[in-house]
Amino acid sequence: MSAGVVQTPGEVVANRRVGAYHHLTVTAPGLAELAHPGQFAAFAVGGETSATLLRRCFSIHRVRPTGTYGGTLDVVVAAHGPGTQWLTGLRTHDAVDVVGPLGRPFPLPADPVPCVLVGGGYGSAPLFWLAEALRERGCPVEIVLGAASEDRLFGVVEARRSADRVHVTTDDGSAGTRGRVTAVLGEVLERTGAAVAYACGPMAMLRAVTEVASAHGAVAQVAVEESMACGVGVCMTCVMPVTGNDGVTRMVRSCVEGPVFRGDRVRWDAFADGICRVPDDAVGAPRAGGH
Amino acid sequence: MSAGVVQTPGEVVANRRVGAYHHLTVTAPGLAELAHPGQFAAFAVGGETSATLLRRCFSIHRVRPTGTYGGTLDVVVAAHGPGTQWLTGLRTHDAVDVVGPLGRPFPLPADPVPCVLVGGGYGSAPLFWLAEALRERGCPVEIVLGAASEDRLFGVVEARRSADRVHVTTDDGSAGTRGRVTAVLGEVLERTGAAVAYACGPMAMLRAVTEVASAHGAVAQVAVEESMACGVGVCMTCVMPVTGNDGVTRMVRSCVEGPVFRGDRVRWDAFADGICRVPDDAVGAPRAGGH
Amino acid sequence: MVDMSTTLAGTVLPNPVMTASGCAANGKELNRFFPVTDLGAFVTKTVMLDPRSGRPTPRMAETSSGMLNSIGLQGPGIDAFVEHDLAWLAERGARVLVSVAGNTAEEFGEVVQRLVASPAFSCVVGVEANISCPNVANRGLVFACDPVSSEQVVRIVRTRVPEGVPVVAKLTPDVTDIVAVAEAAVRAGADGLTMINTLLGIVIDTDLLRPQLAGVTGGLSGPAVRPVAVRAVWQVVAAMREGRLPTAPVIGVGGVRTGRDALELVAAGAAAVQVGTATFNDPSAPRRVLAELEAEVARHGVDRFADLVGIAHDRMVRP
Amino acid sequence: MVDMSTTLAGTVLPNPVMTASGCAANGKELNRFFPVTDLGAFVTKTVMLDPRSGRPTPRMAETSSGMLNSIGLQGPGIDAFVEHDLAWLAERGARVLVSVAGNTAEEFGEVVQRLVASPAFSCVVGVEANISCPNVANRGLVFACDPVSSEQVVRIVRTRVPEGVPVVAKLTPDVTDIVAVAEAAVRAGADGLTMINTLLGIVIDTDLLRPQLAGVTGGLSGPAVRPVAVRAVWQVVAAMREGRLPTAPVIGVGGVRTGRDALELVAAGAAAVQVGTATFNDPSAPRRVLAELEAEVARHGVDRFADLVGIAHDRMVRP
Ligand SMILES: Cc1cc2nc3c(=O)[nH]c(=O)nc-3n(C[C@H](O)[C@H](O)[C@H](O)COP(=O)(O)OP(=O)(O)OC[C@H]3O[C@@H](n4cnc5c(N)ncnc54)[C@H](O)[C@@H]3O)c2cc1C
Ligand SMILES: Cc1cc2nc3c(=O)[nH]c(=O)nc-3n(C[C@H](O)[C@H](O)[C@H](O)COP(=O)(O)OP(=O)(O)OC[C@H]3O[C@@H](n4cnc5c(N)ncnc54)[C@H](O)[C@@H]3O)c2cc1C
Ligand SMILES: Cc1cc2nc3c(=O)[nH]c(=O)nc-3n(C[C@H](O)[C@H](O)[C@H](O)COP(=O)(O)O)c2cc1C
Ligand SMILES: Cc1cc2nc3c(=O)[nH]c(=O)nc-3n(C[C@H](O)[C@H](O)[C@H](O)COP(=O)(O)O)c2cc1C
Ligand code: FES
Ligand code: FES
Repeated sequence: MSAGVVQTPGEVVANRRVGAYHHLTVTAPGLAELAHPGQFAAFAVGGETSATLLRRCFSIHRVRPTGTYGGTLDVVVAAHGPGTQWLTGLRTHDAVDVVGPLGRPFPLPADPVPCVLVGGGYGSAPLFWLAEALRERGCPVEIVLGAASEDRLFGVVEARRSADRVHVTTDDGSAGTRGRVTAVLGEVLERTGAAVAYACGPMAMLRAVTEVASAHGAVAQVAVEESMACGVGVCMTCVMPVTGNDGVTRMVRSCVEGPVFRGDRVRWDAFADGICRVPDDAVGAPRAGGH
Repeated sequence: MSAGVVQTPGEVVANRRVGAYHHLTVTAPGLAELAHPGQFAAFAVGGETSATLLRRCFSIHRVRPTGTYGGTLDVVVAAHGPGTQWLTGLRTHDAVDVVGPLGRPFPLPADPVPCVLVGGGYGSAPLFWLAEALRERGCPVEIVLGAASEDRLFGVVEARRSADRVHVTTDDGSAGTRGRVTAVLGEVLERTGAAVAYACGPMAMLRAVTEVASAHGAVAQVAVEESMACGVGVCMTCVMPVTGNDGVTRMVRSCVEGPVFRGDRVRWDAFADGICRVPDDAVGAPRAGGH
Repeated sequence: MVDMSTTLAGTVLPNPVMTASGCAANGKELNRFFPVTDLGAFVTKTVMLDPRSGRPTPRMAETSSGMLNSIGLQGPGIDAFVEHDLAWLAERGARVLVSVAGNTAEEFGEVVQRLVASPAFSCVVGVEANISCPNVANRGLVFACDPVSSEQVVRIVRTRVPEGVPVVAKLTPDVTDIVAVAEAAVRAGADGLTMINTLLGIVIDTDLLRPQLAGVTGGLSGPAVRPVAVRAVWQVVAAMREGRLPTAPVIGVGGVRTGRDALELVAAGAAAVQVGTATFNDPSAPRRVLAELEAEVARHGVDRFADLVGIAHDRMVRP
Repeated sequence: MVDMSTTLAGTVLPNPVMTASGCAANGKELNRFFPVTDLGAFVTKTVMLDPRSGRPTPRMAETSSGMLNSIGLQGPGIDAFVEHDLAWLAERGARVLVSVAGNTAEEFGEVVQRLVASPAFSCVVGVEANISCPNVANRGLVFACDPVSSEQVVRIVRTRVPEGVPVVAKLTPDVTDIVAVAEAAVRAGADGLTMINTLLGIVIDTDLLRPQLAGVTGGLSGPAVRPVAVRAVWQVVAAMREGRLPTAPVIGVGGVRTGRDALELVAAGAAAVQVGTATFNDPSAPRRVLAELEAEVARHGVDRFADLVGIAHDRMVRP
């Protein structure tokens, strides 16, 4: 909770289309200095007369602590609903309020162990920065990027710069291996003898990465994406069941205790049909006959 | 009700600051051909995620039926609340939805009688166009422009182009005669022998103009500014008590039966304390003991 | 091609989109923007027995994603209404849902009687009893706030409207238990229910430090209230599905601005949808919502609009 | 310099701005954005007797100018709360309004008893009884929907809280007659009232065609509901001014995003104001609203905030 965070009236420096996404650079003085890979930032959307009150959260793709603009932040945004449409429609010099960095970053290994990074769609956005941090510590890094189709892959070129080897998969075979990231992940983990698999992407992918990693004796560190109203820990909308060191499952806030969790601690069994139930053994779970 | 009206997705061609106001030009194909002086247009504000649902109404300052943009509309906007702030913040090429022309225009005299036009603040916006229409019919035209201070006068130069003589008053004396428009109006009516006094501006001014005009045997035609939710006649928020040809007072919609009314038909006695009461003799007025 | 028709208590309408009472006047004004005959039905401004001037102004205040209004049921009275407004709608071939009200239950009956007697009655596809208005006989308490008053009005109206012409009761959300009021209305003979009327609200003018509306309170409408409308429709339809009250079609209203908004009410159980405040933002809104709703139905791959009515009750994930 | 202090049933607070229960967790998170001790009081997340996991997710849906939430009163239970959360707030010197709830009236009493017994109780400037929660003993009907249940809870809570520490009851707007519930609470000993809690709403996911919240219904909050909050405060304060119920201070909550919004509630009669959902938009919102409200008071040329409380009742133009 003591981790530094700033709220800053940012200004759009650049908004570039990249495949199916928009790569936004905004000024965020003070934020860059505090951020670590895996953390996210929350953007207010819609301007002063906006009916969309809630912030939109995005993984931090990059930060530049100094330069012409005195600190900038990059995020990769997929236009989806009204908030992301507004953001991707921003022009240079437009104002956008940013809060960050938020959440817990990817934990870095103490030793220079081999690592595999897995990104699904825009989920790759935080990985290149992470890869650089890992390589600085001497960790060999391979990256697996997957997406539905080629235009939804993000950062293949950047990946090649920041990793020792890059593997690409697409569901439709429009680039790389046809299939899901798990089609290649086992082989990569096996060959590299990776100790950690870092992943960011859709929940189903995170679950699959966790399973494959466990099967290969690697620890999965996954950055989840739960629906968030506040992003700063005050609303309790973003909870999910996670088992603690004490073996007890609690509904924890993914915005402050996550978004990065150890994959084998997440109670994947609770997720089904787009709903996450409260496991019966969770602390404070409803008892038969009501609470 | 058969009068033509269009709803058109306009685009900002220009947004210039003029004194305390913003002079906006937007494309409005089809609207220009239908418009007459005294009518107004209703602008949607705030964009797609807007929490400000209601349109904002503005007197039509000018129309250009053809040209590079295929028909444009000019309005003069005073930044006040969220809607007008949004409008005055628009940049070239921004989109803004416009409905118009709305309401009844200033009635033009059949004969070439002398006319005096009175504008308070941005209320002068529709008058220059009116002046030209009157002069085309051979009416001698003088214009009186009043405002609180010089920066709140609109169109003094334009007035000189479109009228035979222009009189300026300001409350603080920063331009022209110190005082209200009524400080000079009597003399102008007297000298010109005007048959009609056209006026647009704050309610208090319209009332005063009506009184002075009546005293000088001129008919006042006033364009009122009531708070409007729809502008097109469907909500009944914009009503005011007006006496008809039959001598009966009704609560009529100023957006469709106005905004131009004969000043002596408006029940000014009903307006006080920022509220307009229903006169006891109005059709359907609450009877003692409730409706 | 999607079949957009819907059936309201035996009356088949070509499509489920309507205007909302008081948000579309009586047709002439909107007809400048689109043919009002395109709509499933045109809902008229609530008409009472005598002409009414309505309330003093200001009558409106903009609010976040909504507005307050305090019109006070201004209108020409039933006689002038049938002679001018209803006749105009009939001439054009519109299907009309006539909204009526009275200061007392008996006055509702009188209004309906004159309506039924009018030559233009042939265009009337239903009568909407706006029971969300004050009952002079009961300290001005809104009829629909009380199951007993609601029942009284509906019973009288149902008696005076010819069989085969549906009577729908329009409810207020400002109650502790809307299912109880719905039940009273249906048991009294209502063939359908319209939900919701506006929520009671106040806006203070922070410059003058007094209520912005001359009438102090007003009705809150617009997208701001949509979740309340969806909830009201859901609760009443759920109770019908559980057999707690007789089944009757529901007309959803409250905050509809887009086809998706309309679909929310439909999936919650509304067989028809009214577009109110959104019309002030976009005078073509009712027609546009129809087109958008049609596209939504097609997007969901069903052939008939009717297949989506209440679907969210079936698709709901039971924990 | 404006005197921003306000008095709640004998307790003087340096200013009238508070967090809203459940919109600020228990202090640590917001303290990263501004010192929570700057606020008149910090209102904690409603705490119950036992730890509670809350509801399944999705727990939220954005709505026009608002949101729905269905958290289900997730929390650590009163024992952990006083040990960790309240202790932290006490250490920092915050003035704390503790929000409590129970599944039964008796459970409310039990929670309060443990709260009062805790060493950190010294920082408590009041207890807010969140009676807008389901009463297990009464078919899950929300306590505040029923004057009798409301009375029962308030009576027990008032008995167990030491004299001199105010008890305020937090009411739901989802009732036909909020003045009746307010009256029940005040007559049962409530020293003040907080209005309003959320409105019951539903959002349908138009892709999945089912309720967006796993728990189906949720509470509507945010600027969308402000006119309803202002109306509730106005009605209850008007009734107090007319002597229809004993006078007690009102804490206004619902849709406050700016100092002007806060002033609306104040002019309608609120002696203090809570900032809830706006905090999700701007984590500094409670502190910013305080600064803006102070500027508003100064703009109106009065020296004391207290002079504006209820002023709209005096300034209202009587027709
Ligand atoms: C930690 C984190 C990191 C993310 N990183 C990225 C990223 O790098 N690039 C990217 O394109 N998207 C990212 N997302 C998802 C992004 O936040 C949502 O796509 C976006 O909020 C949707 O907003 P909208 O206006 O398009 O949709 P709407 O459906 O209108 O959103 C309505 C509300 O739901 C919330 N919401 C909806 N979907 C999501 C979601 N998937 N996750 C969280 N909140 C949601 C919104 O914040 C908003 O409050 C991330 C989400 C989280 C939680
Ligand atoms: C026929 C007519 C012609 C007008 N011509 C001009 C003009 O040429 N230039 C100009 O600057 N202004 C003009 N106005 C006033 C202008 O419409 C308002 O200033 C504007 O709507 C205020 O919007 P806002 O967002 O600033 O204020 P807000 O107070 O946020 O507006 C809230 C709501 O109240 C309505 N409203 C508030 N004030 C007025 C008002 N005075 N008249 C009508 N509706 C109001 C708005 O339309 C909106 O629906 C005219 C008004 C009318 C009715
Ligand atoms: C200006 C205005 C006037 C209204 N007048 C009536 C009316 O006369 N009769 C009625 O039953 N409802 C009336 N309503 C309520 C609407 O019909 C509708 O129930 C409500 O506004 C909610 O729908 P909306 O959010 O789409 O506007 C009125 C609403 C508005 C905004
Ligand atoms: C996410 C969320 C959680 C809430 N939790 C509680 C709660 O635990 N106890 C309570 O009394 N009110 C709770 N509320 C209601 C708020 O305290 C407040 O009464 C309501 O949201 C209206 O104010 P607002 O519009 O400023 O948010 C909650 C509201 C939200 C949005
Ligand atoms: S998003 Fe609000 S607590 Fe996590
Ligand atoms: S503004 Fe709606 S009727 Fe005139």
